[in-house]
Amino acid sequence: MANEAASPVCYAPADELFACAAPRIYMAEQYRKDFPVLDQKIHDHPLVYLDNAASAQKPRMVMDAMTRFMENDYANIHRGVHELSVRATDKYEAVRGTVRRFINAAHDDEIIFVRGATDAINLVAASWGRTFLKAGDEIILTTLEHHANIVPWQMLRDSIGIKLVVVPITPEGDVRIEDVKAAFTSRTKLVSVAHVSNALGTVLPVAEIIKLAHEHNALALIDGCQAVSHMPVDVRGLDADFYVFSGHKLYGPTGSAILYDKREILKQMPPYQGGGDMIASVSFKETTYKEPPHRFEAGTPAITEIIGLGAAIEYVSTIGLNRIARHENELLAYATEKLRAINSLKIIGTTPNKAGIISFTMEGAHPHDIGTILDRQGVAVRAGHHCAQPLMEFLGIAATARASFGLYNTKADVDALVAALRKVQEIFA
Amino acid sequence: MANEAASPVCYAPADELFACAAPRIYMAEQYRKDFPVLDQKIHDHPLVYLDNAASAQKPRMVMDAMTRFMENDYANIHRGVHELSVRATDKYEAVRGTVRRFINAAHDDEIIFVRGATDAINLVAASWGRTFLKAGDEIILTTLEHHANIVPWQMLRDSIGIKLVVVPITPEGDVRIEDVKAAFTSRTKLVSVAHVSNALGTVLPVAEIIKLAHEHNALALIDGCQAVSHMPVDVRGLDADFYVFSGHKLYGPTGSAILYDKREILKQMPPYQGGGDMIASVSFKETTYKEPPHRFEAGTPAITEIIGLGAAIEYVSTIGLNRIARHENELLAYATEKLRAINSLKIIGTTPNKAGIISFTMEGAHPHDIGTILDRQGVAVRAGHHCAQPLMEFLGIAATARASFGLYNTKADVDALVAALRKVQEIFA
Amino acid sequence: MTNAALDTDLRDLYQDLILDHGKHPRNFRIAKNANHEALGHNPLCGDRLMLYVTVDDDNVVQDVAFQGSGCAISMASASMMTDMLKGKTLAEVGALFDYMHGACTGETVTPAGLAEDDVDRIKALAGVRHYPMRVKCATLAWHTLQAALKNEKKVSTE
Amino acid sequence: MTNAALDTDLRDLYQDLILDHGKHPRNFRIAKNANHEALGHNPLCGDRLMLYVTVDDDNVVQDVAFQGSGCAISMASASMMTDMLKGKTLAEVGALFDYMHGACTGETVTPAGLAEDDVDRIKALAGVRHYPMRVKCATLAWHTLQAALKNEKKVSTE
Ligand SMILES: Cc1ncc(COP(=O)(O)O)c(C=O)c1O
Ligand SMILES: Cc1ncc(COP(=O)(O)O)c(C=O)c1O
Repeated sequence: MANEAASPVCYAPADELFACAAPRIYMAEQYRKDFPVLDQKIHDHPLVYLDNAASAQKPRMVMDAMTRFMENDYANIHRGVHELSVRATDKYEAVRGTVRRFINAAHDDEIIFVRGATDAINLVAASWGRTFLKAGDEIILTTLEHHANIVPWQMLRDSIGIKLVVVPITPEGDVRIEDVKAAFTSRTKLVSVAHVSNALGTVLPVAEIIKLAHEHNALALIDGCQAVSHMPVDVRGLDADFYVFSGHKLYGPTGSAILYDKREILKQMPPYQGGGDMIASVSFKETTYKEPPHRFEAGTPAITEIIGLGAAIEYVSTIGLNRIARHENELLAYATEKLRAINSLKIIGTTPNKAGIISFTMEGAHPHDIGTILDRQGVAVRAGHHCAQPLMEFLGIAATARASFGLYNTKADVDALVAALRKVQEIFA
Repeated sequence: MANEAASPVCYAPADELFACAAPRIYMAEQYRKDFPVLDQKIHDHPLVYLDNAASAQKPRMVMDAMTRFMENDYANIHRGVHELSVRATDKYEAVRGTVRRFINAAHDDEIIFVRGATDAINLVAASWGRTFLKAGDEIILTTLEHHANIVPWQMLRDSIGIKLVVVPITPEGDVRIEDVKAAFTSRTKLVSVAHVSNALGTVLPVAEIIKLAHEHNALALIDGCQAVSHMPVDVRGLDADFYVFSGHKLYGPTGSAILYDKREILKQMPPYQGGGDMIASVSFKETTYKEPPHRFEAGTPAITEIIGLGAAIEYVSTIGLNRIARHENELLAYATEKLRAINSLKIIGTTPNKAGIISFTMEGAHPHDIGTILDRQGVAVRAGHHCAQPLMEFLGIAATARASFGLYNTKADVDALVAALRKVQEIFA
Repeated sequence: MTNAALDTDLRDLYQDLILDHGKHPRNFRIAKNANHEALGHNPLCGDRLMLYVTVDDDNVVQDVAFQGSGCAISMASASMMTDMLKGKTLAEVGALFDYMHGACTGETVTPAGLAEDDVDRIKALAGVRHYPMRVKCATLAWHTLQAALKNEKKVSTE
Repeated sequence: MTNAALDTDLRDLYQDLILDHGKHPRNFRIAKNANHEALGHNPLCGDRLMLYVTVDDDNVVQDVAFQGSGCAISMASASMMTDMLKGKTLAEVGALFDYMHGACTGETVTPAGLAEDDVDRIKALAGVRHYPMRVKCATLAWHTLQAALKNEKKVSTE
């Protein structure tokens, strides 16, 4: 996958907006200026933001799209005949098309707007899970899943008695397709796995996993939170049944996220939340629901944020996901080499199948101490369990420090990280 | 309630931010300039925005707060040791205090940040409802509820067999306390009612209703969506158990909303959604949850939007809810008088207990035709069932046209509405 | 917009023919013996109409009736449609539907082979094309017709 | 910030005393016969420590021990705390807690009646007050102590 992502082939559909020139030279500096937050000092040092896997910064264009919308076109959607409501509805609904093209879905109505990836997985667990699963049915997960892809299934397990089957990872942090294969039984109904691990950066062989799922008459949910910002994603190419991601990790606003859900499956799913805008008719005796996607968007949605997400997708698409992938993979290779040279440092997750995330520990220095010392030098990394406690337990560590790259990071950022890590060594010598 | 709201007594706590001078003269014009969207023409007519009950426009200050946050302090919250994450977490958590003061709650941890009022009611229905209710238990609603306060309870009814008891309204649109009293039985566990009807503008006697509920050992949920922007709200004074409202109707961003939930009740509620940030520890065997409020905020919340909601609350608090209430009540009285003078027009909801909302029908002209003709003259009203189909059925009408006021509306706006309605009369003469 | 321009603009939608049909809908009755029927519903507006169509063995529409409630546009559209359909073959009905659909969405479909009278009526309805939120009001009856002829019992436009 | 200023700044938190206790925690063992124990947990960092306290009939702390894992600050704080507590009465422990809490949150509490040695150690820990995210690391052991003495089995700081 990493190789595929790095190839210069133009992935984007031949559509003006998404045209990508894929020139050979990537100038992260050229994009840095789009992100006002990057231009500041932290404790008197220039900010080096390497916490993109937790959340990405927002380009001026996204903020402007939101402000412009609120300045010019804002109104509640769907229910109004007046001009502002028409404009707001049109702009909101148009983002479905933007998202569809971005992930190469077949239909706009397969795109559900939700609050976060967490919300999306809870929706699937509650709506699809409670409808189609019964006691004894099995869901396959892997050891490296984010809590968002564990806890909703545990809650479902505790409520209806399904079984969770966990595929272990290799010491390098890979999920081997043989191990996934071995996890299937006749009761397997769903495989729910990350596309890219937020803790280790591992790119999972999701196309093969989905194929296996379908061969076993099971469905596949892909948690794409860490994939969509790092590489082109093609849900139809993958044949994913559900694909989820959050807007805020894709340079978009908080409060916006996508659940892609195949039309035939969506049609059979009962609503998750009840309220306005998802009903066809309500009486105290009987209520009927709208067709998807609206059935799953109860109440006033995050209208402005969805407009912002549309802008973020336009932004990354204009740069081109292939170029971003190549750039980040270069950074990853460079950082890996530099970090390897620090003798007290251990990279956690050494598979070559990685996207712009690098986790590590240091002898004698706890990740939180690393985080604090780096912060005092302007370098923002994350330290902790990365919402992947079962993975940490599996690895026998309490936490890691994690640097994760965005399209605006540079080799100079990596150099600053390395210099800051030397200070950690010095203090904990 | 309308009288109380209109009184010049300063409600706000003696706290700088919330100090209110309550001068006698209210200058809506002075606040109009804070709302850039108002300054535009629709079909060559100046925009007259009277669709505030569907969603309110955003003051410059709210947009700026969001943009400034994204420009300077943005990061994911709670899990980071670096400076931006600390700043973002502090700002996000500080809004709990802002909301607490705004509705006079006792503790910050009684304030849960959710996606919308719809989300809030679904949360209570799923978490509290499934834990504390069993087949045969009863929930009291009224005929005038918004679908958001009907459908979640119907879904719960269909899943666990509770009973919904509906209190009828008077022809004037009032909910009489005798009628509520008559609805209680020994099985009543919850009363869930609107504070202000979004369709008619009726202010319900919620303090008395809550008292009745408590006398019957039942809890009370108040849907405050249409109240918080129109009058001071004091959840402790009311003794509400749950109080919900959406940010977007309070001049704040979409995607932000509040569930106020009494500490003792909240403590007993299991989580609603599972994911990151709401857990204490996760293993595949057993997962433990954080204490409220975080237990109910799974995944990355709408960080920027909550910051924006905080700014919106500061904005309205600086003006003063008492002043806004007095101003809107004046507009309502003025509009009522003017609309009464149109002979083919019928006001729906004639109780004097109303907050800034006025619903009406016109002889021979369907509300959607009214809406279209008004829109062509720059006047934005809503036409339809207002997500209150049972109410419409009760009233024997399919829809109404609705004008709803915000703090920036003026008598000139009402005059424009009246002039535009004359054109409807002309066309449908 | 001047008052005169406004009038012209609104009169484009609310033509006398529309207002007349809206106020006095033709064929507004239940037809129990119809061999096709369907319920049309626009959840946005709450417009609802029950359509009854009787088609004989030669595929000729013998009777069309409707009942329901809704805005002037949807009622007028239903009323005018019922007036137009009687005596037409199903092929002619299909051609009329296509022309109507095109006219309301702003496509240019040539009214080849259609009666002048029908074309005029549809042109009157086509005023909605400048009112995007109202297009569904004008087309509800026609979509309900399609559903009825396909023996689908319910149709909902969104 | 110059390199020297940075060093001073970081050395304020990572003083030699802290680093030493962090690396070589004292009283790091299980004490099965303790009459008070509690598990402290900071979900943010994943720091965890099990604290064992033996208090005799005269309300004097006879033994304190702990085991766990965490950052340098939380381990050093626990280690230094165990060193300080032995031989103190519960009243003295309370005074120490108050002083510690004040020092870490930036309040000024006078160390009235405390041993000079204890005050120095607590001042070393109080470097965290300029690191808001790390205050809980320094206070975890102390909150766990309180829980143990109140016979609460678990405490979680957030
Ligand atoms: C009284 C009332 N309750 C609930 C809601 C639902 O709020 P939201 O759509 O923001 O979830 C609304 C607004 O539409 C309302 O007016
Ligand atoms: C792999 C993965 N899955 C799920 C999530 C949850 O996303 P959110 O917190 O936006 O709901 C995240 C981000 O924290 C993630 O990295």
